[in-house]
Amino acid sequence: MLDLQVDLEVRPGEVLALLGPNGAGKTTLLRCIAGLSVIDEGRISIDDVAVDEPLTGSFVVPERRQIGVVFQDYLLFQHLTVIENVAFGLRARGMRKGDARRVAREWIARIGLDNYATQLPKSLSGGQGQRVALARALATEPAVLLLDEPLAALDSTTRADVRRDLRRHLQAFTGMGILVTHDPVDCYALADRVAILDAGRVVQIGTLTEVTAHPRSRYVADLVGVNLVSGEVVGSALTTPSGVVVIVADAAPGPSLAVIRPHSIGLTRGPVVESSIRNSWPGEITEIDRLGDRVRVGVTGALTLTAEITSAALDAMHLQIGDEVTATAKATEIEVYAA
Amino acid sequence: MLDLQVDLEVRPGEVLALLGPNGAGKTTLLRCIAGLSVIDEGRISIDDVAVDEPLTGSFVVPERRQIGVVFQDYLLFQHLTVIENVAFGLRARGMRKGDARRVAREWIARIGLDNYATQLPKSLSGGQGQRVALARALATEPAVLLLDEPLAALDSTTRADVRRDLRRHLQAFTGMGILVTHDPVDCYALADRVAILDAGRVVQIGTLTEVTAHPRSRYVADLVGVNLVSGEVVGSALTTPSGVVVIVADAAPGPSLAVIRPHSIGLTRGPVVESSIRNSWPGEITEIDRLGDRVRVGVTGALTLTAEITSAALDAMHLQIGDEVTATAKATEIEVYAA
Amino acid sequence: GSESAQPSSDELIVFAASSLTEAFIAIGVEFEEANPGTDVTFNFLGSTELVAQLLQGAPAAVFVAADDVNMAKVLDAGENDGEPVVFAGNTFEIIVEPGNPQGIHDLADLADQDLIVVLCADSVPCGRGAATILTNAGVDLTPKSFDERVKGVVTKVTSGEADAGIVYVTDVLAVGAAADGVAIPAELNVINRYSAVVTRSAPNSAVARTFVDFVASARGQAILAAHGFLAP
Amino acid sequence: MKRQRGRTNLPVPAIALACSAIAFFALPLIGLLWRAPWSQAWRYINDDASLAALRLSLICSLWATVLSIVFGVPLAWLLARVQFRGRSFVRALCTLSMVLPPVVGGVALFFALGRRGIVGQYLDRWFDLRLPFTTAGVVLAQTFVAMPFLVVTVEAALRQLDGRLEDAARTLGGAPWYTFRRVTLPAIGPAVVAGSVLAWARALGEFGATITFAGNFPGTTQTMPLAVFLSLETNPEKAIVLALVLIVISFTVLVVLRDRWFFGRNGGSSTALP
Amino acid sequence: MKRQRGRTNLPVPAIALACSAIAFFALPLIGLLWRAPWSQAWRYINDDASLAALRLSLICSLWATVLSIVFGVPLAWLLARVQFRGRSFVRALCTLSMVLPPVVGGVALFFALGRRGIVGQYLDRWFDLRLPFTTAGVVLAQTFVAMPFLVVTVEAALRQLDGRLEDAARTLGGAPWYTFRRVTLPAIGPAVVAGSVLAWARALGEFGATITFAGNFPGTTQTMPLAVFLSLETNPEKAIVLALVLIVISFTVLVVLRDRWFFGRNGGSSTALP
Ligand SMILES: Nc1ncnc2c1ncn2[C@@H]1O[C@H](COP(=O)(O)OP(=O)(O)OP(=O)(O)O)[C@@H](O)[C@H]1O
Ligand SMILES: Nc1ncnc2c1ncn2[C@@H]1O[C@H](COP(=O)(O)OP(=O)(O)OP(=O)(O)O)[C@@H](O)[C@H]1O
Ligand SMILES: [Mg+2]
Ligand SMILES: [Mg+2]
Repeated sequence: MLDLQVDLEVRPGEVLALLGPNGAGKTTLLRCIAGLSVIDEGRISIDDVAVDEPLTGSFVVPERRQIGVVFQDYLLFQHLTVIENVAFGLRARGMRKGDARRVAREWIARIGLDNYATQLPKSLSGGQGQRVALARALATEPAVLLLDEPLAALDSTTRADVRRDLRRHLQAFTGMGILVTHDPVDCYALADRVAILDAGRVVQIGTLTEVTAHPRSRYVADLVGVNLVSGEVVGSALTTPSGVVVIVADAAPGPSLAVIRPHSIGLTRGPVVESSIRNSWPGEITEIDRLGDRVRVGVTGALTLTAEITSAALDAMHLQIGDEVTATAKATEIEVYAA
Repeated sequence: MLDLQVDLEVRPGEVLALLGPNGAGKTTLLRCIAGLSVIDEGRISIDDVAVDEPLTGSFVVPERRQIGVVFQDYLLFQHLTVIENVAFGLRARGMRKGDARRVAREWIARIGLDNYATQLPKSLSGGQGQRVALARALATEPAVLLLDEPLAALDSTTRADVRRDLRRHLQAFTGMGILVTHDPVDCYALADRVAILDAGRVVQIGTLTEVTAHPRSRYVADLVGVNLVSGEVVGSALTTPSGVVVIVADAAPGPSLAVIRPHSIGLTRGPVVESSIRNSWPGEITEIDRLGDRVRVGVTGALTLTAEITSAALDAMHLQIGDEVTATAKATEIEVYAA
Repeated sequence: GSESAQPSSDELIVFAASSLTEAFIAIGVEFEEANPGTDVTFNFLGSTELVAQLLQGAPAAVFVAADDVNMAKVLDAGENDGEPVVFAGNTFEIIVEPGNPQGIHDLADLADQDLIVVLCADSVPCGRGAATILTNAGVDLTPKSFDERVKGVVTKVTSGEADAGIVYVTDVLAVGAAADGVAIPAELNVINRYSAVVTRSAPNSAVARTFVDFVASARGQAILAAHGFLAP
Repeated sequence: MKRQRGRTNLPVPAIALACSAIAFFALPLIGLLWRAPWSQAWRYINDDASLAALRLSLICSLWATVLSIVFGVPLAWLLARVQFRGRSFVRALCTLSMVLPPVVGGVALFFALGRRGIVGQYLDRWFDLRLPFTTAGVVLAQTFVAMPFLVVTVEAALRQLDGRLEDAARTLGGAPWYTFRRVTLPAIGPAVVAGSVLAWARALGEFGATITFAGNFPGTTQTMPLAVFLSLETNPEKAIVLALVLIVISFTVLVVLRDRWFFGRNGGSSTALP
Repeated sequence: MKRQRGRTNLPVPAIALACSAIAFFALPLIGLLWRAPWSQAWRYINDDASLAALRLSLICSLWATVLSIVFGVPLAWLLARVQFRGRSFVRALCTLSMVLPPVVGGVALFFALGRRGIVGQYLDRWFDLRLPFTTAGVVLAQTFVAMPFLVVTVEAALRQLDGRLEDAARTLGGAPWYTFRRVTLPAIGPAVVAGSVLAWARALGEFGATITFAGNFPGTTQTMPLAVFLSLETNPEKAIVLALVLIVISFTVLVVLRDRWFFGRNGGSSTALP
């Protein structure tokens, strides 16, 4: 189904965040690294040992790869109690029962499920299940950690706690980590680099700052919450394929991407008559998201933009969904870079 | 296991967001409303019809309740294709096959999975599966919608799109909606009121503004990203159980809660010598989360606080995890209300 | 499909002991030729099973037993119409593998500990016969198995698993070259009596009686003799 | 997803055990083939009585399978999903006919449904319906011994199934019967097929109960196993040929119902999440 | 979670079908109980030969069950998880003994393992090992007819299982054998138990193959069904009593292995997510 072509390198001690739209192939990539799916060509190596290389026929089975995987849907063993689930990897690697239970109990304490140690997974809530899956993968202290949305089902308090624990764990450990997440906060907190996967291809890779500063896809722009416009720069104007013109300051000519941050976009009712602001795009308000004292307003016209204004401004202007407004942005606040 | 005691009312056309820590009983509550679990006492009624009332022995079976449920782990029918999954409810309610498929196909287009219509669920990614589950529940246009973390596995772009669709749907429809989520953005966008559930009890309920303005639990405070301190107010000082004193402006005496917003907390290196700022708490930096151009800094001392400063400030001060700092806050910026 | 085995007027159902199979199939063919319009259907089973079925109301017109014990059960139950007719006898032989590789020549040879001997169980006629013969001969042997059917003994010998057994002469004859027989002296041997009776529930007792008479007739006797049966 | 390189997954000792088991089943078949009188085979098969027995066997075993499914699947459902007093007792009751020596099973059927049986006497008196010694009797005897195999297999599958899938169907408006038909049954498909195969095979090979309860009448109650058994008494070579015919037929049916049909279109892991 | 109010879930027609099935199994048992000579019962049971047969039956059927599990589970695993040419053929081969009339099965075993059999002649010549007419022969004959029931049941369960659970175990360092033992086996527990019960019951009731291949000698090869059958010829009342003993024993075993044991400690929905 999926044609996955990826060239990635994760250095020891480094954590790579893997982001991308649903169905991009993130889970599939993790499965290949874990040895649960087999690649057709190319090479996967861990610590310079080829664990899967069709050309030479070398293949290391999953249980020899020293990996820990947190699966997107947890895959807890339903017939084992929570503590037995967590101790499973230790026992499988030959640890004595008593020792394994002791280590498992520590992990269970760390994820805050002491009361559930002897329960079966089916009596856990979704979030509790995810925490158990995490503890189970971490307990074996693997050389490579593959985490598929490990914090998705956790409530905000627990998520912060578990994230902190996870960071401590990842920092202490010399292996490699690959973390699939849809939450930029996780990337900030846990990852050294970020790779953006789309339709089986890596479309962007770099440090988080690099990637978020210069998003190359709508996905990343949405993720960091900025507006992305792509087009051709001629002189000081970027023209989109649909013909919208964005005036920019000092840009090299050629196909380019422009980032417009929501808080550098202003909204006014009716057309802008005279202003030092060079860009103005009329449109209709399609969305109003209040986030505390700030509000994100979606404006759809020739461009689809998100502006961030204060609640006070919104209320003062009595803006509502459906209202006609003009979005404005100073040319100097638009960042342009080659596509 | 769980002792769930809840008194909630959702008006027609209203959407209630249900929030709470993992294991609070959110899923269990939805199961009771759907008729999949049975209550021991009390009453559940839909449109004034008691659907579950042990006292009178009345019980309406799930298939007569006109409900739509999105389950936390989707529960797609693995032997049916995507389109058959979505059409299932329509067929079950007696719609002819051709019609059901037509409606289902529209829904599949809306969730952007046209290419997957004739695939089996096992060939979907996690996020795609969740979208199918959502479409399946919505397709029957039920009178009551129960959504258990319906957007958790979606990527950011899709999430925004689906959320917008969902809002349109919820606004158009006259039934009741209950939405479990861990994401405040969902609450802002979709819910009229919010109920906070903890350990089977409703600890707070009201409009989103009410609840976020005056959080009554650490969970809510974390959710909206503010610091919450509880203690006893005497004069103009709130004293926590551990003896920390927070100077506040005009507060009624008695047990109280104080909210300190992160951006009203400043950080300085070393002790604060002379200042108009009345509160200063020394502590150690335990966390630094960059979020675009703002940074959230966790400071742990006698109080555990999160401050929000600009990246520029952080870089200028060369703050790092482990540094000793003093967190300061003006008394006038601390909001106090009775516990 | 629930077609019934309840007979039509010209159909004659005969319950016969299975050792009679070949002989009675031949008799049946001749009987049908001699009585145009009749249609003989056989139910060949062990006598005991036949009795059990008969007592449960199985639609038999004629019952043919391989021994007196089973015939007595039917008479005791009053399922008969008229007296049984004894029409044949059968004696025993030692059945051995083709060519008699173990060199078994009399009953005493069977007592050899290294031989694998199988007999019928005491509960079936051939077992009772064998026990009597061995007592008569004063031979004391421990067989490997007591089969519930005489054919079980035959199968074990013809497949080479057993070296010898005691079975009816007719059984040895029936398997042809697959086994050889060693005769048992008449003074030690036992004769088993075959008898036939018309049942009380026979729908057309006249035809049934004609069949019994045909079996006892010279032609019937000739066919039986050709299959190794003794005259009554 | 792609090739199977490096993914056999089975440890060597397990493969060794499995292969021994296969050999154990193959050897007797080879033995039969080896001893079969090939020159005579066609003559033995192409014989009115044999063909009639074959036809009857196929029809009766098919009916017995259908009855087993129609009655057995609801029974399995009851045992798996409804908590009631004496459930273990009922479950044990329904495996009864497996431990009963078939002949005793036939006798027990007489006691129940025979002319003098508990129920049979009324069937006889009121409806003029007699089951022993009829083709219907063959079907009943086969059903009696075959159905437990389906019940036990299907019950195990129902217990292995995540009941919340049925919950999901009910919230979508699926009445119990609709839910059962469209969700439960397809999900346990492999087990229903397996159970049906077991029941069919058991019915096809049924001997003792049939001969006791239904008798051995060519054309109406003489099924293939009876024909084989009786040939064994008179003509062992013919018995081998007929047994091989029985084997070939069941082989054909089972091999033709290949994996795809046999185990549903998703061919495995049917309770997986995406 | 709590009471079962309003949650029977089964539609009435299904319950009606299930109850008819129960009645169908109950009636013959009631018939046997009704005709049983209660005054004589104890005397018939407390008889050396009967007790020996009972003991032998239990021992042999237990051994046959153990062998079926040891060889049958790996075989089921192979059939369910390894894609190889001729898999359908092998599967059909392993259901062979179900369709074979048991007596023919016994003869086929002769051809394979008898003194002149394909393999048996070498066992005899090289190891002085003879299987016919021995207790081991009884066990073999029972295993031959009983194992397919386990194989088919377990294979169906393996196909219903989410293979990704095994994936999870392997990433945790579980070698195939460890994974199988600690993850696969417990997850398909209900089916293995069900299959074992089927196999055990079939072995316990085995008659035709046993008497043909192993013969009938009190103390070494005369199992309970053989004793029952032989009594049926001479003393039908005793046969009924002995059959009832067989029934009571299997009943006891099945009822004592109540739901909890029977279907693992999670008692159902074992592939559910939390
Ligand atoms: N077993 C399968 N058979 C066929 N196609 C599959 C299978 N599993 C996944 N796919 C396809 O492969 C693609 C990538 O799936 P994958 O699960 O890797 O996505 P993902 O990036 O993890 O998405 P998500 O964020 O939604 O979890 C999807 O288009 C999916 O439809
Ligand atoms: N089948 C069950 N048996 C016993 N206890 C259960 C069962 N299901 C849930 N529980 C318990 O009930 C409590 C509430 O679970 P529930 O699934 O309702 O939580 P939740 O609020 O949905 O949490 P989450 O956000 O993690 O999904 C939990 O403590 C859980 O352990
Ligand atoms: Mg995924
Ligand atoms: Mg939940």
